[in-house]
Amino acid sequence: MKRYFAGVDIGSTMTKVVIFSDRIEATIIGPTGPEHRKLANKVMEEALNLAQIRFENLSYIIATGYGRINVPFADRQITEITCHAKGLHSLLPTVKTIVDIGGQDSKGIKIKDGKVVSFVMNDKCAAGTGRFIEIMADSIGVPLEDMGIISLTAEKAAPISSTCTVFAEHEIINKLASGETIPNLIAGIHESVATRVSAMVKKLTIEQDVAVTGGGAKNIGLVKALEKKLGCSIIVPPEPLITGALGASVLAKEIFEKYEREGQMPVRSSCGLQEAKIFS
Amino acid sequence: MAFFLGIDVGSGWTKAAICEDNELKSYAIVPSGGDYKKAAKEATNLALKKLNLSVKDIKCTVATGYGATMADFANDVISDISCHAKGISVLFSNVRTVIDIGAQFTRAITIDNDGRIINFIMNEKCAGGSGKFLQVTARILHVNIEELGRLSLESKKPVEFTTACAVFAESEAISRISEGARPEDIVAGIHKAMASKIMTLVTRVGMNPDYAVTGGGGKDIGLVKAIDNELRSKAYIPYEPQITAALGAAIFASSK
Amino acid sequence: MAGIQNLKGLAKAEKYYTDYGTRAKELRAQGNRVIGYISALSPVEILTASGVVPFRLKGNVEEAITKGDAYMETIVCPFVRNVFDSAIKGKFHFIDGMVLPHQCDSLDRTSDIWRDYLNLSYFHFLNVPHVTDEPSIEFMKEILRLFISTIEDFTGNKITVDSLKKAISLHNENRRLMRSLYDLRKSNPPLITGSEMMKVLVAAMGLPVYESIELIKEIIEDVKGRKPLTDGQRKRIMLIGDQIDSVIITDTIEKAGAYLVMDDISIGSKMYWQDVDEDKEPILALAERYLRKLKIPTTFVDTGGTYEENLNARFGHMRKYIEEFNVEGAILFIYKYCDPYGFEVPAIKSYIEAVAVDVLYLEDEYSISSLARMKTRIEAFLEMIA
Amino acid sequence: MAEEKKGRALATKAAASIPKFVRGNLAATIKAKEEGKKVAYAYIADGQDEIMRAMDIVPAWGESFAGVCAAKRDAEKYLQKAESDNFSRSLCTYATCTIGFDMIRSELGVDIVPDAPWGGMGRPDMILGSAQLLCDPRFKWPQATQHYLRDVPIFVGAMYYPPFDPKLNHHEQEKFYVKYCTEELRECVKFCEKHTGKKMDWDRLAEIVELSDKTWDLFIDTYELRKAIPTPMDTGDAMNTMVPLTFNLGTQEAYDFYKQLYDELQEKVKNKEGVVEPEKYRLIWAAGLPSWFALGDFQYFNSKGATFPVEVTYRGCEKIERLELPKTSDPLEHIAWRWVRYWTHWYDKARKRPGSLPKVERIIEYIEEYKCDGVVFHSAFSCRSWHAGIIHQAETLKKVYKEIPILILEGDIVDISSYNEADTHNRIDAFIEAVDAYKSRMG
Ligand SMILES: Nc1ncnc2c1ncn2[C@@H]1O[C@H](COP(=O)(O)OP(=O)(O)O)[C@@H](O)[C@H]1O
Ligand SMILES: Nc1ncnc2c1ncn2[C@@H]1O[C@H](COP(=O)(O)OP(=O)(O)O)[C@@H](O)[C@H]1O
Ligand code: SF4
Ligand code: SF4
Ligand code: SF4
Repeated sequence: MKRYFAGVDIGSTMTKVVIFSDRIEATIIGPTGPEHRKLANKVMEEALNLAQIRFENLSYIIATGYGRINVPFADRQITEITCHAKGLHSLLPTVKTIVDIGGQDSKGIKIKDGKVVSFVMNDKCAAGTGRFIEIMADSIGVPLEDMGIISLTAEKAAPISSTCTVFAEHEIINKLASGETIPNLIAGIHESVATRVSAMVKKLTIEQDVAVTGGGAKNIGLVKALEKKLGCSIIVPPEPLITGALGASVLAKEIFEKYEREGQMPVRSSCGLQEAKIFS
Repeated sequence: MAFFLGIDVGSGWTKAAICEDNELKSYAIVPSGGDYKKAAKEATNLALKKLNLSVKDIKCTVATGYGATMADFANDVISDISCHAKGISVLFSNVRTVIDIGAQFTRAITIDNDGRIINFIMNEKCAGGSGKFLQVTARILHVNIEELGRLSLESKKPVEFTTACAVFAESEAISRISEGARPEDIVAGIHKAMASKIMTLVTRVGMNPDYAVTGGGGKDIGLVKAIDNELRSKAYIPYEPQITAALGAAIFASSK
Repeated sequence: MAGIQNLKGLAKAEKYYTDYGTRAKELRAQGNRVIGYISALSPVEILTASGVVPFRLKGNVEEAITKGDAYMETIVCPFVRNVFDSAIKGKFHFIDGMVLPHQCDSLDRTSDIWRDYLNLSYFHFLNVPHVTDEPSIEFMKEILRLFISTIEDFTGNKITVDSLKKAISLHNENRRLMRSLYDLRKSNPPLITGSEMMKVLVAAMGLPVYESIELIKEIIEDVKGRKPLTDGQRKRIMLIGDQIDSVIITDTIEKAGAYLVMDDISIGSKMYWQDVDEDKEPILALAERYLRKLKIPTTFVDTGGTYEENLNARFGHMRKYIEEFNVEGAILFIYKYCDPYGFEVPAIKSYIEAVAVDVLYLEDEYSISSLARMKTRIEAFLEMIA
Repeated sequence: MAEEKKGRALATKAAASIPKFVRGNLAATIKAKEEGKKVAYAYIADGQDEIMRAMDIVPAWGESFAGVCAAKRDAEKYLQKAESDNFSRSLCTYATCTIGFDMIRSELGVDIVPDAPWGGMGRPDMILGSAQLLCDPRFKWPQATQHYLRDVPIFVGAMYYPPFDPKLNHHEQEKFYVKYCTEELRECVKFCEKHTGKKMDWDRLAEIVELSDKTWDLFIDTYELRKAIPTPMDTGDAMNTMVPLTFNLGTQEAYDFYKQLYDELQEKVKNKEGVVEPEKYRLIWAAGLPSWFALGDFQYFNSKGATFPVEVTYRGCEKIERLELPKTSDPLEHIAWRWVRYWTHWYDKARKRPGSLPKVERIIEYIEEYKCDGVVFHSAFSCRSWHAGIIHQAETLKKVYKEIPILILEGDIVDISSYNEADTHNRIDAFIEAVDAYKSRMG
């Protein structure tokens, strides 16, 4: 009988689910959003439908991400740092340094044999996160998905002097009004984020290969800007958003099998597929 | 008979005020958007229209605010801190401390009896605690910014906010809502957090029992009440706090 | 308040921790004088000898700074700002005075502010040197004498050689007992949790020394006979930093699935590991303890030998802790704007990593505002070393 | 201090010759090796200048080099390097800038670091740090540097002075403070002797100390010419002309420089030649190291008709007679007295005005003597030493003296990332308006 495992990654912006057996059976990406925060169960249902299995078929479930506590039906919580490392290693075993750019956090992770050896994380300021890019995209009226492509046509990145997201937003609107081109502006936005992220990631002695995960990796312009700042090429996995959830599902499998080897039964959550009632 | 124009090109809103003999005759408020030049023209035209005047009737114009230099039709530029001071002094001659809450910047100004600056202080590199908070809050609660004040007054148990970042305050507020916090408690929490930041500025610049709250934030009675609580006194509030600097600029224009 | 008298041991410590200052308040109401102090660099023996109640000032990580910033720049370390904020809000209304030692720029450069805005009847800035050579010991003695004379003037009580010796031996006893309590963390699993220990440490620093001695004795009795609560499968962690004084951080570490078994923090082992030599002339003995024995980054240590020797002189005690307490991971928690600790982060980190113990470096505020982030980092660290 | 990107126009010819001094000091640290001289990392105002000069030790000033990097807007690479080994961004950026520089030096395994502004500093043979009432980085920075230059020995001496306490009599404490300083200076001499293999020439030291005294006096005489209305030189220049006093104390070049400056200013005063025409506002730079990357801001003040005839920063000396130094034949003891009294000579004055502070007394004296209408402070986020306590000074000034307009600019000395020119100019505009109002109020 085939065994199924699930990883649920509740990010600040996106909720991701991966169902895994010995390969990826289903992946779902949905917004986290205000109401969705407690609705990890709904996203999970979607994933189950896609994989055409039932909740009872899942042998072990791991939740990760900043809202990992809000998944009552998860059997265990593991931080996104460990999960990203695991997920990425399962896809690209040569990678030693991961840069993760999420909605609220940016991180640098060093891995060896799929295990974390050190990591860094940004402090509580929106500058240098995916949120910064979202806000800027919104205020210049360019869809987030197009930011990357458009910035590649820039002649020269327009420098943005404010670090604060709020100030930078005004600065950009003004620059736009005074005739700066949109591609140049977007390139400037990417550069601003890349500068902050690279300064942080450089605290880890960077070893190649370097990969980028999280939503930021979907932005080719940002990836290019990062490559310039870090002075090396960067690998982008095929679906960077799901790296954390994938890692969680792989870990679910590993942990389950370890229990099995030791002849023990894993402790499982007593909650069914229900809404979250406690929050963090 | 002569008319004078003050134009305040703020980072969020552009305000125009027209005076005759130091008396406010008309005003207009429009969003600044990206194009400050356009906003300045728009606000001016709106204010003129209310009086059935045209640009030619304006004898002198003073521009102020974040984008003042973009109002290229003005005869002079004066900093918005001076203009706030001037504007308040014609409205309330006894006020000695002005708290201006704009979209990005919050400042505290002390003024002398001629409405000139003695001292001022403003937030620096971080927009934590600025008027931006109010905009963000209104947006996520799906209410008009005008309603925040009233809502806040209904609160019995303001939410304690842990983040000072104007951007992450949004996510925090959203989480609180989904945990079941009441909208009024969220607003009151935001107001409290802002008031305590503002309190720091005021203490540093010099507190005076006769103080006024100006700028867009002055329109928010909840915020004003939170400030009053912190300062243990009662603020003077102009009829239209947001145009205080524009009014001051118009007064300056009259004396040119 | 009547209830407290009936509490014993850990329950009492818990109460003193939660209502920090209760006992000092009571003692003040009974006519005692209370003198506040900051940092492990303040010679509490002298306060005890002068008959006042020494009371270590602490901030509250759960409370945002709302008043202090009007007086003190935000470039001062967040711990100092938070304590000052508490003070200016009147949280320490029961202290008669305070002594502020010259530990670091954040304290030294704000001493005028403490003095001028708190309006205490007694205030003394203790100008401790940063170097440890012979002239510095002589100077330190002068500084201690000056401190003694100001506190004598304030209380009207003379500090005699005898009273000083008595105070020294009481504090030594207090330190010895606290170390025995620490010993109970050596077993696996430890008999006392990191959060319990944090409560004891905080409780003790708000008590007169004889009460602290009683309290620690009771707690040792409480704890000694305990049965280990868990399976001993968790990682053993040491916490390093300056002024960490809240169970929120120890809880975060332990709830993430670790044992907090040792510390090198200002209210912890730094306070209790070195005794004052009772065989020497008391002022000299005090000078030597606070200048040469105490392990803090603000006393410059140089052996004149190789860099490795210097590192051993500076951080060797941490290596000992690691061995004695079987430490498997270290968390180095440093506040922003702290120059003394900030400049040694790379050195400490590489020194500890050289003995094959991983280090998590956290730079943060003295505030729970970023608790969620801190949790994630600590959990990830534990997963990393698992 | 150094030339910067935009090339600030300097009012005096003397100031324009400063880059030569700075380059010369840096070049000396590189040439020293060929000349068989020892190089020491040194820090300003440590009282050790004259000992170094008397023993032919070439000082390499980290503060100067970091200032050059900042002025050339080329510090970021070093700051980032230091940050990459977990040095916080909140630490003194003079320190992190040079630590980053030394990290690169050690990584490349070279004595001379390529691509360094103005050639960089030579590799030190020793580090002469200082633990004093002045700043933590002065002894933590050497330690941190040693982490990358492991064979370089460090000496840290203490130069303490009695802290101000209105209730205590500092005169009683001065004695043991001076004794301590003197002994620490003697330790410094011992250390230098050990690491240079030379003996101290005490007569030479005495001569150098005398030259320093003369330089202090001449410096003050020169700067006092700036009391003239309009002032012939302002702080924008002084951030350059401080170099010989700060980095070349005890040398004939330093003395000669001020002689030249003295003559130039005297000439200007005679011709009523001011920094700006007309001089509308006179301001005091009351505390804070400048943002080296934005010295152009002084010109922005000038463009508004404002000048700074006086500053507290880098006025690291005083008329010797004013200090009433006790006679001594020991040059080290003389240095110690000069240092201690440099601080304490304001104390009696401060005690007479209840609630005042020595630092505030100094500001008040300058405001009166240099006829200032406004006060500007700069608060650099990475240095607590000079910049924590500024709010308190400003408050005290208002309380014990008068409601004079005060501007506190926030920025940094080296780290440009938080600087915003438009914002700063905006603030200056409003401040000048406040000063204008103040002047008309005062009549
Ligand atoms: N298609 C896309 N193109 C560019 N950026 C994207 C895209 N999708 C998501 N992002 C970015 O990714 C971020 C969310 O990334 P994610 O890793 O899911 O973060 P979290 O885990 O915090 O929710 C958003 O802030 C956004 O900036
Ligand atoms: N009706 C209102 N009620 C409450 N707050 C308001 C209202 N209108 C505007 N604001 C607040 O005022 C701010 C804008 O104030 P304003 O003084 O115009 O700033 P600026 O001059 O920087 O554009 C907005 O950010 C918003 O927070
Ligand atoms: S600087 Fe801006 S983005 Fe950063 S914390 Fe402050 S408000 Fe948030
Ligand atoms: S944390 Fe650092 S700066 Fe703060 S009091 Fe301690 S040593 Fe001083
Ligand atoms: S005084 Fe300030 S700038 Fe100078 S070394 Fe010390 S901390 Fe750095």
